[in-house]
Amino acid sequence: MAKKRMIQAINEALDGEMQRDHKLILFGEDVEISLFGDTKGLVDKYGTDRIRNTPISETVMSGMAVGAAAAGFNVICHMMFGNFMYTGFDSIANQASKLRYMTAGQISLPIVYMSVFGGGRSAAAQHSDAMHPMFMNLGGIKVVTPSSPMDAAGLLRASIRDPNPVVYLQAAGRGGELGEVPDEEFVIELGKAARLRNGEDLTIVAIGAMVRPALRSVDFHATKGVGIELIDPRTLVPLDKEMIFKSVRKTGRLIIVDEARDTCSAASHIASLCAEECFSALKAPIKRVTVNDIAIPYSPPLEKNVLPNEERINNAVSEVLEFV
Amino acid sequence: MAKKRMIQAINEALDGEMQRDHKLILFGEDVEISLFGDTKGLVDKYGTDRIRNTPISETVMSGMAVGAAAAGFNVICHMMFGNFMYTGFDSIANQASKLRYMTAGQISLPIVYMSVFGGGRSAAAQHSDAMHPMFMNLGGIKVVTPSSPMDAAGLLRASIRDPNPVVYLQAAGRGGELGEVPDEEFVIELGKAARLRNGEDLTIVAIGAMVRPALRSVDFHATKGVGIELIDPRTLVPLDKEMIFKSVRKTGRLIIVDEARDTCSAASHIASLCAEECFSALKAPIKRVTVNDIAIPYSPPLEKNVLPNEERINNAVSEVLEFV
Amino acid sequence: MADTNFSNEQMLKLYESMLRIRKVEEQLAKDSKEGNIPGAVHLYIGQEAVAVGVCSQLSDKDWIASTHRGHGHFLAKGGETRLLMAEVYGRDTGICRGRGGSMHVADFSKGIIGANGIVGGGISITTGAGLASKLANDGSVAVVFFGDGAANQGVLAEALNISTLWQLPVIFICENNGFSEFSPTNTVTAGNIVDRAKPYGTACETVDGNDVIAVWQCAERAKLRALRGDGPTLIEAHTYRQRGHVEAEATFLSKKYRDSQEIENWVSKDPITLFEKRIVDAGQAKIEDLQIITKAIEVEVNEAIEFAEKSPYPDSGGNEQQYMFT
Amino acid sequence: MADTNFSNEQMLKLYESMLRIRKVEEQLAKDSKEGNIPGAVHLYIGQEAVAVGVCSQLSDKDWIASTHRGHGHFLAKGGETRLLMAEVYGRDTGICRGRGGSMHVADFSKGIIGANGIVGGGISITTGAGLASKLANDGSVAVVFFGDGAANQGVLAEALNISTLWQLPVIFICENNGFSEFSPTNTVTAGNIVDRAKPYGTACETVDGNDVIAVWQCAERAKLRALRGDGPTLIEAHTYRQRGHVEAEATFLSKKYRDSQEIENWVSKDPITLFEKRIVDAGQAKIEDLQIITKAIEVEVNEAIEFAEKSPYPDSGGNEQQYMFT
Ligand SMILES: Cc1ncc(C[n+]2csc(CCOP(=O)(O)OP(=O)(O)O)c2C)c(N)n1
Ligand SMILES: Cc1ncc(C[n+]2csc(CCOP(=O)(O)OP(=O)(O)O)c2C)c(N)n1
Ligand SMILES: [Mg+2]
Ligand SMILES: [Mg+2]
Repeated sequence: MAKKRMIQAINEALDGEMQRDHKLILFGEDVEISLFGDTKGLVDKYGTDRIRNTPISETVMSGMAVGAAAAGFNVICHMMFGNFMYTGFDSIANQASKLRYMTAGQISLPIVYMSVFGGGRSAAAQHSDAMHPMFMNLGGIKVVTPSSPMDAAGLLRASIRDPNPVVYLQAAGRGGELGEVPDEEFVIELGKAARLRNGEDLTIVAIGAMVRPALRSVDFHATKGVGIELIDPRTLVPLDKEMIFKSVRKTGRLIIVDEARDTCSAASHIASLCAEECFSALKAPIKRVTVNDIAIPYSPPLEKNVLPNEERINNAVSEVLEFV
Repeated sequence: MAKKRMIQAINEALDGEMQRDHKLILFGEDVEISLFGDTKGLVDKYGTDRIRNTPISETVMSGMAVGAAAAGFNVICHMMFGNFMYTGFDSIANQASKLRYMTAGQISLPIVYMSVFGGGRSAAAQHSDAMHPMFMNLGGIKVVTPSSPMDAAGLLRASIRDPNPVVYLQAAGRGGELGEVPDEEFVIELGKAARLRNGEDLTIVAIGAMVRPALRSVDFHATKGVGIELIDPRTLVPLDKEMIFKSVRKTGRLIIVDEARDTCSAASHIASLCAEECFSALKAPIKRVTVNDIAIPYSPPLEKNVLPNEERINNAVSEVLEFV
Repeated sequence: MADTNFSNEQMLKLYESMLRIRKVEEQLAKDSKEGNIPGAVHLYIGQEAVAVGVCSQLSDKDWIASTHRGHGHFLAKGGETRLLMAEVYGRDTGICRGRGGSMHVADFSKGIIGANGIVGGGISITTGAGLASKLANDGSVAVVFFGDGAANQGVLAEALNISTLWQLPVIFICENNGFSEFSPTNTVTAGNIVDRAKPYGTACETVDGNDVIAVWQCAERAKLRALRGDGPTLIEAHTYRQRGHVEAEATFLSKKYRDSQEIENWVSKDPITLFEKRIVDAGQAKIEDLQIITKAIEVEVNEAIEFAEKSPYPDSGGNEQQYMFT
Repeated sequence: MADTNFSNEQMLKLYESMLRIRKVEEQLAKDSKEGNIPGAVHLYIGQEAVAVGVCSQLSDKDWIASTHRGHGHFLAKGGETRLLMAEVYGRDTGICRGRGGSMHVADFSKGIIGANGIVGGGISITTGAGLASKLANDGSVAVVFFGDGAANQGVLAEALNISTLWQLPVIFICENNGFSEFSPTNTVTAGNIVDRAKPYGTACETVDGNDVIAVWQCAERAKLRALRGDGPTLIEAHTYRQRGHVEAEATFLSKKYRDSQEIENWVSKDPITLFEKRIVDAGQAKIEDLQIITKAIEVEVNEAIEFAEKSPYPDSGGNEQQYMFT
């Protein structure tokens, strides 16, 4: 194990997969020089046949991924910021998510759509959306939201090896976060959540960049004798419902921390699942700590105010624990 | 009051609004001849300056609506099938839903994006999605889903007069459905649900085309002495939470019938709201009757099988009532 | 009509292929009217020379993607009549086991990426398939058929740009059939579609889309260009949709959008009739030879219908989500 | 350089306008380095002649939309320096009350639809504003600035098609500054961008984007065309981005993507220096006159900074959702 930055872990995973799978190609805007550093150096090793800059043409890019995958390649389509997925949304929503089904399984589509999502760096509304719920609702797309360098690497490998379309969303601006990463190659199966803390009093499910403030809140409460179980689903489709249900059945209390806008968020969905499946176990209302249906503002204090943070999580914890 | 078909009610509302508001324009593919009949005859009355065919160019269309609205017009952008909104999604998600906020209210954007949504007519996966959850999650778009000719007309008038972007989704293939429509001009305020049946035992919230099978189920149960309260939210953003909460607090039981795919559906969201706000009143798990995260199939028996219907609603009712 | 020195056999093969499309679709027109088909059907009648001229240049390893009006491309590329028919009928024996229907017939084993319900949807997909062809370096090309209406989707510009930059073996075939649904092409389309290739330096040609030989030759040039590594070609084939945009349109349209004279004019330039005359006039076949082919196709279509009708509807058997993920 | 018989006053106004942009952005470059600015800043330095040449043709009732590199357009169209500065600083006194920031400066009272974080995002919006201009018939035009990179977004093709068909008073200004982020234009762009107008029959011109007079004249022709009802024009202005794609790029890029010689060459063709020399050489002003203007702008910029720095940050005061809906 060594400490690595998230972006380095991703870069190494990409490198390893490129080496391992000669049918793997990656294209996107400025991936040769790499804006975020995730694809840095790859073009020198693998050449422009396999790592290639595209024009700014998200519409054709997302569809090219479908065609190249259908024709036998394993494709990473790098979409930079998640908001640009809206620009290239047609082929993701109308083609990638449906083509295997519509052809009764004639093909599989091993595609990874890669981008960053979420706010926190004053990138303003058009660069800060957390749009995973929209992908989750498509039905035919797996959705991966790593929260640590290790998960980022292990889930990326799994995403690349998965024969289905995957949207891989790295938390924006968190590339510099450090964490332990195993030295050997490892894969984290899609659909397996991580239990980051054990606890008996309350369950928190936190997604992507929200895991950090949740961890802080959980550890803070631990010092006060409150046992919170913290679950990072890691992949939202498929969702490890069983681990979540098991925890909620044990604790009877649930908070979900999600950087999406509240309405139809991942938090809503997980809440609805538990409201159905863990009904008898619930001792308090399920709380969602989310973004309040707003475009993400530019100015730091405004932005800080709309994003879920430790304080808001703490407040939710108090509310849920105090509920009688 | 007179019986009218839904498409006729919509057509008359459009006609009336065109007459009333000289700044109102409408454009879209083949709106002059009108594929569905909703815009039939309007070009003859109002000319091609105000009613105009566009090329098949959803990307520019959705953005043109933003520009023309920002520049002072009241715009209806006709997008035909809801799935084509994916094609024109960029400007809806990145511009229309955010521009007022990003400019601190310098402008308002009186736009109605109009299309049909949902399945039931073997139109297959690329013409049958119910994609309202994706719009609901954008935060800056109102979402309107009428279920009767009267609501279709009254909500359309309100949508057109609303100074904000509205996605108006008519249930696909239901244009021929008959219903009473007042003779005088009437407007149905956005954000006001309709209580279609009163009951004490259970609440059903049903959306769009799902209201019909829900009504049948409710009326069937009424004959057996089971009192089900049926609520049609009519608009999903803004959502009439109060009416729903009030009903659930009374009945303690809730089923939501939604034609969206289950994950991150409107049903999920309404369930999560009630799981939080009506916790103490709930006597049984909240059930969602939705589409099981699948692309809509072409073949009639397959399609019938995946869409919510009376039978599936009845089963949910039994489950919820039998819960102890 | 374009000159050629095709053998009698070659000529008859083209004839047969066009006629198969025609007969299948005449049957579907009837079926649609009689209510035997669950969804909408968009017929290709009148445009057969385009699909056949192009696809006769291709083998199973080449890729094609097509449109909502995609039966002709499917059949011309070697898709089986009965698998198509059963699909349109929504049966479990259909090429997509009833999941796709008329707008989504696809057979990847034959290089048929499939019809598409999204206008312009095939353009980016085919660009990607062309990228795969280039990287696999297996001598294959990728061909997309799309309409004049689809040419107004921005994705065409993006695809021309990137496929030219990357010199991808892609052939863009715009079938200009005079209408984008009910809008005459020139009311929604500025300039000539073929010229849209020029700013990118993309090769381009127009062709008489009712002359199967001319299409064949034009596609051959594009294919050679692609295989030489000279990149994509945009071909605009002028043709005409003899039937409605969608069968059943007469039942819901409130106005006529074209006059019968125009239709008649184009019917008199019907690609199959013209080709029939040409073969017979050139002595490459006798009327009777053609009748034998016609009979055989009629038998094939009847068998396909029977196959479809006798086939069960699909039943997900409790496993609705089958085929969503592998 | 293009000939003109502008009065001394007119020349000095153009000069002042360019210099304002330059000084504001030099300040922002410093601020960015010192960490005073919360988000990313994309500077326009070197391209000022385009915004100024075009916007000098426009009045408040005309519309402009712009890009992530949008300070220059905002200022050239009459947006106030201190409102821009306060916005970039994220303050409540900013033109968008801190909600938008550098990539979203907009002032509708001045016809400034705004900068845009989505590459190509302004193209469709401006087409719609042009439609409004046409329908309102108020003698206004709609202008969109976009980059060479943005020209590869399919929406440009769609907008050219529809605005030509509808003869909308739209002017499409492509600022070809040599790079799409870190990719040299020709590596991602086939052919000449200006030619992309031709298939639609759209008027088009190229212009030296470092010559403010040439730009002015070119924009005038386009505007007259638009007002005559002759529809849109595509202008490709050749210029150069003297600074990074984004300030701070040196801190994260692992490679150089252009050489210093190239930058130097273009700096020697700096639009402001060239124009300064021209004015002085032609005797339209003395160095001292220019220095007076410079001083005044420096004061303006300093005041703007002070204004911004002293301004409070916005506080939604519990009403986070303010401005989402009206
Ligand atoms: C993205 C999208 N927009 C609109 C439609 C509706 N639609 C189906 S076919 C059609 C016209 C297509 O015209 P053209 O491309 O010329 O093909 P043709 O029907 O003439 O073969 C339209 C508008 C669609 N299916 N997809
Ligand atoms: C839809 C979209 N795709 C990608 C980006 C990321 N991006 C921001 S600026 C830029 C390059 C733009 O190049 P160009 O249009 O030439 O403008 P310039 O930066 O040179 O002024 C890119 C790729 C974006 N903001 N929006
Ligand atoms: Mg056509
Ligand atoms: Mg540029």
